[in-house]
Amino acid sequence: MSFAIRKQGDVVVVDVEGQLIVGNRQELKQKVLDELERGEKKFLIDFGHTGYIDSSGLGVLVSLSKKIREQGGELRLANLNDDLKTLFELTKLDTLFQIADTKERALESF
Amino acid sequence: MSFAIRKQGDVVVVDVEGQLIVGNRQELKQKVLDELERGEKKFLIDFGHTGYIDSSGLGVLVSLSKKIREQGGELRLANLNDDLKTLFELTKLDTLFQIADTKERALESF
Amino acid sequence: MKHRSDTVAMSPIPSHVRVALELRIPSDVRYIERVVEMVTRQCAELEYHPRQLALNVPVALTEALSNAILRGNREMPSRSVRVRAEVDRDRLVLEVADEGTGFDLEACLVDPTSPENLTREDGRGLFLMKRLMDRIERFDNHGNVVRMTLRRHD
Amino acid sequence: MKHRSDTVAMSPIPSHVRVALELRIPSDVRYIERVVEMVTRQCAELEYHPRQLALNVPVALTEALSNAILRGNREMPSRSVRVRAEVDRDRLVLEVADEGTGFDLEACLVDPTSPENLTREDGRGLFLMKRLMDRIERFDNHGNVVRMTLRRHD
Ligand SMILES: Nc1ncnc2c1ncn2[C@@H]1O[C@H](COP(=O)(O)OP(=O)(O)O)[C@@H](O)[C@H]1O
Ligand SMILES: Nc1ncnc2c1ncn2[C@@H]1O[C@H](COP(=O)(O)OP(=O)(O)O)[C@@H](O)[C@H]1O
Repeated sequence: MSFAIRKQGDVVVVDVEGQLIVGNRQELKQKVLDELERGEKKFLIDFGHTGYIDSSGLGVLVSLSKKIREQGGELRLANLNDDLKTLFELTKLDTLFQIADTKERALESF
Repeated sequence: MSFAIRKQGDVVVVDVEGQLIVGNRQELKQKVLDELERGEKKFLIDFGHTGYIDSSGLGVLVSLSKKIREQGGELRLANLNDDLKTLFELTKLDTLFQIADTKERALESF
Repeated sequence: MKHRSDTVAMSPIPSHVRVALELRIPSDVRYIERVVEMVTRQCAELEYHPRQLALNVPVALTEALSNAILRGNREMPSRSVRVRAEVDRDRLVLEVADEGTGFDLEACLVDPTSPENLTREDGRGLFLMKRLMDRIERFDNHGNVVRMTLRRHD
Repeated sequence: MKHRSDTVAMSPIPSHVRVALELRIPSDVRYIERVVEMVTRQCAELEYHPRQLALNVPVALTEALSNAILRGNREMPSRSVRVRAEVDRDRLVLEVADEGTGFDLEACLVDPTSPENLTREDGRGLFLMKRLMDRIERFDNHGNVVRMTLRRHD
């Protein structure tokens, strides 16, 4: 599992590769918070290379979304496969997040 | 598992691919007996692509060796890996068969 | 061993196959991923539905394991977590045992989709286990055991 | 599931792993190869020695299975063979059960390497099981059961 971060225009894009679970979610949280502290406002998390996400992974997304909004920023999610979509639907978190089908759409929407 | 038979000079070469076990040994036996009936005398069984051999596979080799000798022919074995060599040693069948390290050596020795 | 897959492919599949996997891990969340991988692999061999392999099994098992490690065992190095997965072509039974004192499953199960809970960071574990598995039970056996059952879908 | 193997590689291996495989097959020797493949694969996961994977396990198991199918069950379609393989990092225990009336293991065990037996076609099965496994036992349990034990080598 690894989190690749890069800048695309004025958007910070994070690729979640592998699992986002209790064992590594702090790493994602810290990386995004570091960027937020540096003054970044637009965040896109790309799940195109993600395996499964557990409740603590979902919890980190909820927490980041709050913190980013507090700083006047925005968090978008993209590229959820059908299983991940179901996970967001089951927990109704699809109503809390802005979820785009592709990274391109997500980038355009900021 | 399959038994590929071809002629190399005046030697019938049989490749045993996969396992030589109770489920398929009759097929090997029949193929070799057919060639024997056709008048062939020199037989080489190549175990370079063989997995494991069970007691009934060994039994077929013993039986074929007898039948070939009765017709004035010869059976040689080649290309046994270390595990198969051990199997022949455990059963002392290494003393009954002419076993060559390589197919080339076996062919030369006829 | 020199197997040729076409070889084994010609050998028919047993009429009944059941695999029981028994594992023990320290109270450390880093072990979770490997355990999940080992269990889903056995389910994959028995041709569970891709969604069960990618969603139901890994997420529910991860929740049960992290609860056992963090809640039941409170990450104490002296405690370990035992996992038993029994899989056949009908169903998967997962048992996750910790050395804690147990908990009240019904009482702890809150609805994380209610408006007041939706923005909470925690409290989705038992809910997901319940929604992703066909059955979930809790009982005591020298500690706390959570058992989850999932019927196989093609 | 989108796993990256480097991902799982970072997740440590459980301190204890035991796999029990239970299979049932018809009294038909064509099933043998698949059963052998399933059992050796579990041993391979637990890093048994390549020689054990290529020689000891497949040959001894094939012998036990063909005896169960041909001798114990006499290939009767109404009868089946049950196999139980229990593997951990210490040892493999194989149990092959048929629906026959059993046999006298000691009496049936002949020495196929003696000059008078060397050219016989049969009679090497039990001998190989005994030589390739660390222990072999026979007992009754609603039929005949042969149990073989092999200690793992690295
Ligand atoms: N194995 C366990 N041992 C003790 N308590 C547990 C266990 N599993 C769950 N619980 C209790 O159930 C509660 C709800 O668990 P869960 O739904 O997974 O949410 P979270 O773990 O995020 O709080 C936990 O906070 C804990 O009190
Ligand atoms: N499962 C079994 N049920 C009944 N008899 C058996 C069984 N396994 C072995 N035997 C007896 O032991 C004898 C020796 O077996 P084995 O050494 O495998 O040689 P083979 O099967 O070639 O005769 C068999 O001929 C049979 O009489």
